[in-house]
Amino acid sequence: MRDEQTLETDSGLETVLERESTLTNGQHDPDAESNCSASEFAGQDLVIGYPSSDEPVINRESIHVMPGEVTALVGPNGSGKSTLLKGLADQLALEDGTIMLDGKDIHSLKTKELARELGLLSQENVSPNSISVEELVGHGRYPHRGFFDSLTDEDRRAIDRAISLAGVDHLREREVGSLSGGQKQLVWIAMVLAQETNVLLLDEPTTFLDLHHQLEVMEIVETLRDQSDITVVVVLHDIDQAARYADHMVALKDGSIYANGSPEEVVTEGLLADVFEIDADVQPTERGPQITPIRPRHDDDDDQDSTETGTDTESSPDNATKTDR
Amino acid sequence: MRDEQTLETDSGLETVLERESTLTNGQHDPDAESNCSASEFAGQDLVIGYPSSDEPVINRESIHVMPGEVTALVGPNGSGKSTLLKGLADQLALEDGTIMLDGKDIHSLKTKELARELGLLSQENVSPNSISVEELVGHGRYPHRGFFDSLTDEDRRAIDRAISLAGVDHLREREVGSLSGGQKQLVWIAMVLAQETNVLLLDEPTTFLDLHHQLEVMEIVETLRDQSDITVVVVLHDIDQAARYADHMVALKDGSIYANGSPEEVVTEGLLADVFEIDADVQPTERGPQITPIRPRHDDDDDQDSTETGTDTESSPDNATKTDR
Amino acid sequence: MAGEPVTETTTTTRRERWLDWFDGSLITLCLGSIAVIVAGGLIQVSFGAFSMSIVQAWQAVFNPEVIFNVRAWEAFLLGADVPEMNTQSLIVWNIRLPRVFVGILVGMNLAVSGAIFQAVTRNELASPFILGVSSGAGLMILLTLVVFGGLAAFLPLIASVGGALAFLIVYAIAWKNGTSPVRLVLAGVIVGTVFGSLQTALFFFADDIGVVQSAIAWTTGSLTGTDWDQVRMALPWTAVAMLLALISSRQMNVLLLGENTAKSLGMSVEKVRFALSGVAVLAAAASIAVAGIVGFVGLIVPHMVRNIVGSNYKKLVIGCIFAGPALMVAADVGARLGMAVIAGSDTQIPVGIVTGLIGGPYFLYLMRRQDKMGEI
Amino acid sequence: MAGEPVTETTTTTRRERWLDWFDGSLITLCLGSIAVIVAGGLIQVSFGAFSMSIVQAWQAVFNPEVIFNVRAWEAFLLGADVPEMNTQSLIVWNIRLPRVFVGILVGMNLAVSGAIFQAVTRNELASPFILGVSSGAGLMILLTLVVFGGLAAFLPLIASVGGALAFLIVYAIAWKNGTSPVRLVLAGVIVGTVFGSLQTALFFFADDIGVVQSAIAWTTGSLTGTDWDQVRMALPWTAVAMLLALISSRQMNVLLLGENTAKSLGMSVEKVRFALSGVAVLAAAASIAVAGIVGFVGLIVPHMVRNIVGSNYKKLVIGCIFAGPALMVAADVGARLGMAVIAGSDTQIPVGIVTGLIGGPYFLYLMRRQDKMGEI
Amino acid sequence: TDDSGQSASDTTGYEVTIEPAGTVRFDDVPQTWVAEGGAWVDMGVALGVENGLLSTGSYPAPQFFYDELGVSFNRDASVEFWRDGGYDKEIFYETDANVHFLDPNAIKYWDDNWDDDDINEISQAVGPICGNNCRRRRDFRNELDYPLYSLYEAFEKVAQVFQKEDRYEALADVHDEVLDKVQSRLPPVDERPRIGLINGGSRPLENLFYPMDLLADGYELKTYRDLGAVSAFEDTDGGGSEADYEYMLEVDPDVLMIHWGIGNGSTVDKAPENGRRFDHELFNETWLEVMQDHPLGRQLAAVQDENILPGAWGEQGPIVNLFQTELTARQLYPEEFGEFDPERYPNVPEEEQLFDRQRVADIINGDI
Ligand SMILES: Nc1ncnc2c1ncn2[C@@H]1O[C@H](COP(=O)(O)OP(=O)(O)OP(=O)(O)O)[C@@H](O)[C@H]1O
Ligand SMILES: Nc1ncnc2c1ncn2[C@@H]1O[C@H](COP(=O)(O)OP(=O)(O)OP(=O)(O)O)[C@@H](O)[C@H]1O
Ligand SMILES: [Mg+2]
Ligand SMILES: [Mg+2]
Repeated sequence: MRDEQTLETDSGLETVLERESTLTNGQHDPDAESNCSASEFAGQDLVIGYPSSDEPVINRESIHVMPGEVTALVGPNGSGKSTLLKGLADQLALEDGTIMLDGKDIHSLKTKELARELGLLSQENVSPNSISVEELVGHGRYPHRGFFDSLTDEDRRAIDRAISLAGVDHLREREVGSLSGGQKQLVWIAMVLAQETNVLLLDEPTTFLDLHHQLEVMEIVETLRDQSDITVVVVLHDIDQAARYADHMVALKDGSIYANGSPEEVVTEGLLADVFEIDADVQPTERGPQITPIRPRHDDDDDQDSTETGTDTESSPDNATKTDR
Repeated sequence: MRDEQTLETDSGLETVLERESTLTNGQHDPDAESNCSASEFAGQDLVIGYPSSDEPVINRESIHVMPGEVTALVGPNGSGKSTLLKGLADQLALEDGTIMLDGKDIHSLKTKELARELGLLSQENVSPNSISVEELVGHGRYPHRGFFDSLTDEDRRAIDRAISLAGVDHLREREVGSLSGGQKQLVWIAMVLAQETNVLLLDEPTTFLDLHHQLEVMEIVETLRDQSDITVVVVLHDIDQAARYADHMVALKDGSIYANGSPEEVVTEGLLADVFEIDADVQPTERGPQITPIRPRHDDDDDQDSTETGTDTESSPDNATKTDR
Repeated sequence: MAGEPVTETTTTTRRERWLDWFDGSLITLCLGSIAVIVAGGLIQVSFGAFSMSIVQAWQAVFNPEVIFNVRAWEAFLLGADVPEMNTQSLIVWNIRLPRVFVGILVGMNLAVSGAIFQAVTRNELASPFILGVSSGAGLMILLTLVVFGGLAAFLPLIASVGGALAFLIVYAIAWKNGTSPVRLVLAGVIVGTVFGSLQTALFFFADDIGVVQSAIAWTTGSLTGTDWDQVRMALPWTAVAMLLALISSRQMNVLLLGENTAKSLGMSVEKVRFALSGVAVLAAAASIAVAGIVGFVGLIVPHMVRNIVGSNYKKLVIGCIFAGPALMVAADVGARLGMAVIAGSDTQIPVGIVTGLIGGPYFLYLMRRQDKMGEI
Repeated sequence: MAGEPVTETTTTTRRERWLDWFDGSLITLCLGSIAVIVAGGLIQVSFGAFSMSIVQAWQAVFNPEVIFNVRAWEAFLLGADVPEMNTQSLIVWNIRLPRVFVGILVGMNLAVSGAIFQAVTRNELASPFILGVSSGAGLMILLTLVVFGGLAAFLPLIASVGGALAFLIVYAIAWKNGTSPVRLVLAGVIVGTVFGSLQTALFFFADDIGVVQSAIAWTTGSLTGTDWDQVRMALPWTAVAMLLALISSRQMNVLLLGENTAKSLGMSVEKVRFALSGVAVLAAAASIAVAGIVGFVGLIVPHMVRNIVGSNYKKLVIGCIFAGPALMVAADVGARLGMAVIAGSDTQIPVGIVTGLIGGPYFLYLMRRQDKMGEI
Repeated sequence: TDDSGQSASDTTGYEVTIEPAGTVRFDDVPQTWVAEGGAWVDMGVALGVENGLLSTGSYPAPQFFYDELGVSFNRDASVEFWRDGGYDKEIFYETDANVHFLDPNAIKYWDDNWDDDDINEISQAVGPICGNNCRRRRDFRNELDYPLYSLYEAFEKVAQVFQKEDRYEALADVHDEVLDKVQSRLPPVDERPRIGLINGGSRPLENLFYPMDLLADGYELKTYRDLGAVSAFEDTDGGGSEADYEYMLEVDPDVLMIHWGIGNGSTVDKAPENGRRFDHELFNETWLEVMQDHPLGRQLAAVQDENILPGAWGEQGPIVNLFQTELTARQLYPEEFGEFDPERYPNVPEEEQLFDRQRVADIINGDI
């Protein structure tokens, strides 16, 4: 059973690396006609770690992001999602491997050139409280301006466009410090949009937000993909949400890519058991697979009844108690 | 439509205040036989605020917690869940109102007496890194010891019991600093258990945890209720989870109790629209209501199509796009 | 990329109106500061040990024979011989006015240096004072006075080098895969106390009170006794530092968004941070070289200006260039006349003490008012 | 409540074994400290201006006529007249040994005071030094010496009062619906610098070098010239403070869990915190009163002890009571003999400088080693 | 004013060489003057130009010396140039003295804002700055590449500046006479007591002493050198180092002298206005009794013999020096020069006086 699954994952990875085959792989592709303008983005044999620790967090993994699609990165705490994203955005130096953007190695680009191609929204953001929303969004134009340049008309247009796309028009002159957590997150997204890049990397844009704001952010992501052909990679904690909004999912465990494919392919009871260590019930619905967690798995589960995994979770005694209720 | 809903909520509140009626109100009660030993816990006309701001966060609300049951507090960010919990635990001074525990006003109790009756797990916990799990759990006995007392055998027994209940036996001698976030959370729960109180207040015990650890924590809560007749109030962000594990739910909005009742009563499409400002689809399942969020609602929605709310969300244009996929 | 058409015109006018309002507050600040400087300067030239009526003093200030005398300005700014002039003019132009000018330069340098350090460390508490520059300068001064007595002529230079070294040490200690505000402040505090302890140790090796007095004067900061020498020494560096600060204000704005964001916007953060620190140290050193270690100006002026013009560094730097001198000149009036007003004696207090006595409590007030202050 | 039966016996033995090991490290620490104190003490009594062989000096230490002489102890501890004894014994017992004893008391007080402050503020950087107690004491000392010359006899008392006042001010400023570690440290730093600036101001009003020297000696911390007077002054307060610290170690353990947790465990946090602060200030004041402001001992000893015995305050306080004196006595040997070894001169360095020179770098090393250090 | 014209090199003026200022030119004889040290003030008084004195500087000598001679000394002339931690240039302009007996190096050394330009400016615009810091060598040894004048060398310079060299000559003769007389009567070296001189800032109560070597440079210790005193603290180079009772016991001098002690009963006092007499009671309270109370202090030979004596005033010009030579001689060698009576000082039995008071007063008053 375990061996089978690993094989499955490996083959999934291969299909991703050979993009053509994936595209014909039964994967739906809503924007096939506009794909030509979307950016290709791929990392090969990546080794990424922190200077403070010897062991790299990501060890020789490859990832190929579908142009013009939304790719979701999922995995348990500390599995290396943020690390991978920082590596892809050249914020963490690669210990090994190459990252190609539209056929060019990103290390051959100057920092500002890269920032014109690739935008990153970090997990945590800070800004002075008294800065206005418009000024903050304006900083998104930094990579497009020289040392002495002032704002051009094109910069102004890009700022206006980003603000209206993020739906924060009415906040334009407010001070960032006076906004609620959810509104702040939207403003940061607007700043990244003003960067006008073809690739966007978003790290947990929905954490700390309540349901309302979470949904709002995910709608913007969809709009971007649909209207502007932007390639988006987004880290999400909520697998339900990831399955619903992403075209493609990548599951990380202990720094390794464990599975890779469409939400339907990735979100399986077996994967939830192996990666997230939970027994869960996965039902396909019209909005993608729907997950109902049942019980956490323990280390002993792996040792004692590894053969059971993913097959007869439904009949475990604990679970029976619960269905009794 | 709105008026109707408010009425509904009010009546829900009344049923809670008159406990008998609620119990016969179709609410399942798995441990009716042991209920006699569980603590009664109620707050009346509570006004709770922070000294730094003039307006109280909670303004004249009453809450009555079912003895021996799990009550879940839900609500958007900043709705006052933590504030209410702190008020109930006498951590924030009440500006007005009374809190009764087993018929006694908690203000008539000394701080240590109260701490023997009522345990609180805060949203954020800190400890020195080098303390051992056992020592940390041992601090749970603080309210049971005098100024000069050393650990008695009873204290030791309570500590062992709490450790095994929380399932951290194998971590007993580890240093707290070396544990993962999830394990740390379990140890803190063990400390609160060692306090051996009849009432437990838990503030978002599952935030920051991945699915596996979330489930583990919720299982402990269930065990406590089922095996030890403990009255539990738990704040949860995940409404799905709340609906699944709680016997009773209280929804807060802007510091007011908006709804109150069994998960089936509280988790409705109307409530999600009003409290969380989202359109969602709620399906009753064997594990309680299952929520599928559809789209965020905006302030304009309230003004323009408030009549639509909760009724024809399915036919909104945005949503139609999504179901097309 | 297809953007939705937005109502360009209304947005632009709205934005411009708003910028105007903002610039209005900046202009008010600048004009107010100039008024304070002029008033303070005129008060300063009116008092001194030499008996002169206020009218005589002001006449001397506006003495056309000095103001329009190229040779006089050559003497002042280039160090040539001072031409003949009456005693009143000599005293006003040679003794009283240079002190005001030095005050202006020092105020400018400290305020801008503080503002830059605050951006570099993203820490509201940063200032040359807190990041070790001053303790480094103080230590070098004492070392020179006590151990290498012969080098006393190079004291200003040595002080600046000491300041720069201390900042580098603080930076190096705080550096651990990049710096963090809290680490920088902690390193600054500790380096400051260690250097302080070394300073006191040196006091013990100083075998006479002259050295001690001299060292105390340096480490407290004072404008007493400054003259055109000091103006000549500070002017060029001040000009360079102010220009660089103005040019790089946009970099500071982006730095305020945090290292991660700045990086992802394409900034070479560590380089920019280091270059900016260099400018700030230059400014701080220029002021230490002529007036010793004047505390708190570098800490509070940026806060005061920020309260008025907001945290946009374009405006903040300009505001500091005007408000710094205003505070400094005003404090120096306090230093000269404070004791006369309070105690009726004509003792002068070092200006560094006046700024400390004003700045400390103001800062504590800020801290009490703002919840966030403590949270950096 | 129905608990599952657990394997009681195995758990207990396991726990006991583990406690034993821990106590073992504590005992090692205590024995090591005592060895350092005895060695340091014997070195100290062997050196001095009066010519005496080491053998003579040690004979004087163990002179039974002194050790078993009730009248001698009455003289030492109660201030009665010193009975007749030979000159060697007189010098050793009246000059050389009291300095060691004062060092022991000071080290004890500072270490325990620092440990308490660290628990109260839950801040690894807290110490009397950082929370303003020392600057308050320093200011009061200068004020007394410069302004109220007549009160010099009450200097120790006044210093302690100043320290307590400064801590209260820091506490009051940091207090905003309860305190927070960061706010306390910030308030401490700012109050410290303002008081420092006032101190320097006072230096300017001091018109003779005697006062300045005296003030510097106080604010640097020194054991030179201490005798039985100082022992008599510090002993009772030290005893009280140590006892209270030992008794309340459990309260500190719970405080370390944070205000919220401590409250929910039934502790009256603000009361306990304040009472503990009182004990810490008492200990700090007792040490300032006899030795001036000796830096860094209160900061680093708790860290050193924590590295060895862990953060359990039961063990930490005991460890500090032994390790503090050890560091202090060792540093004092350095203060007395350091210059002799380095430069061949017989100048003594104030012990406060030695502790600063050892402590500062050690602390920076800690900061560089520990990632978390900066994050409080 | 009589003009001996000794160093006049011009019809209208004259030059005097005073290191470190170098050769200074005077067009007229200075009418007003200021001095930094009490010794220089004493020189001016001795030359009879006391009425032009605008600042007494620091540590002017006790009044009783002048009272003994009946010469006037205006102690109110107290412009202070050192103020607020520096020398304020404007005070020089405002005081407008014709000559400043301040060591220019000392000014630069104490106040870093002064450089040669500033010294020159004041010397040109107001009056020459031409003192020599010759009280002692230890103040700024780094700067010392110019001669440190002896008391009478400096006195001669001042006399030249005021063009009153005749009075200088007369006083120098008196001084030489006294020295000849005294030195011929000194006991053999091995019979002289070992003198432990401690600075007046010492604090016996706090176990803190500043021992001084009697034989160090500078006019402040002139009397001890002149009288061949034997220094107990030879290894201490003129002060500055600290010592404790242990050191005192180790050296255990026969006599303890408190430097500056004669100026007041207690420690250094800047302006002993009331110092008409030496306050013996206060002196004993401060020194002898405190040491007697200390378990180690009372072991000292000087304490046991009650041999703690008030030493000479450090700022001594020619007048004060004559008195203090006599004072020190009586303190060190009472068998030869008569017992020093602390209760009655400055009264000395006429027959035991070492110089003629009236003669000195006459010289000062111009009756040479
Ligand atoms: N700055 C850092 N220095 C050293 N190690 C780090 C650093 N940041 C993260 N790590 C380590 O790298 C591993 C992966 O962390 P990462 O932040 O990538 O996880 P993640 O998947 O994003 O987790 P989360 O869901 O909590 O955001 C973890 O073991 C973590 O401890
Ligand atoms: N210490 C405080 N001082 C002042 N106001 C506070 C404080 N803590 C919370 N508040 C305010 O009280 C309100 C309720 O906050 P509370 O923490 O109770 O919300 P919550 O429902 O627990 O939110 P979350 O889901 O983010 O935990 C908010 O408006 C918040 O800004
Ligand atoms: Mg992450
Ligand atoms: Mg909360």
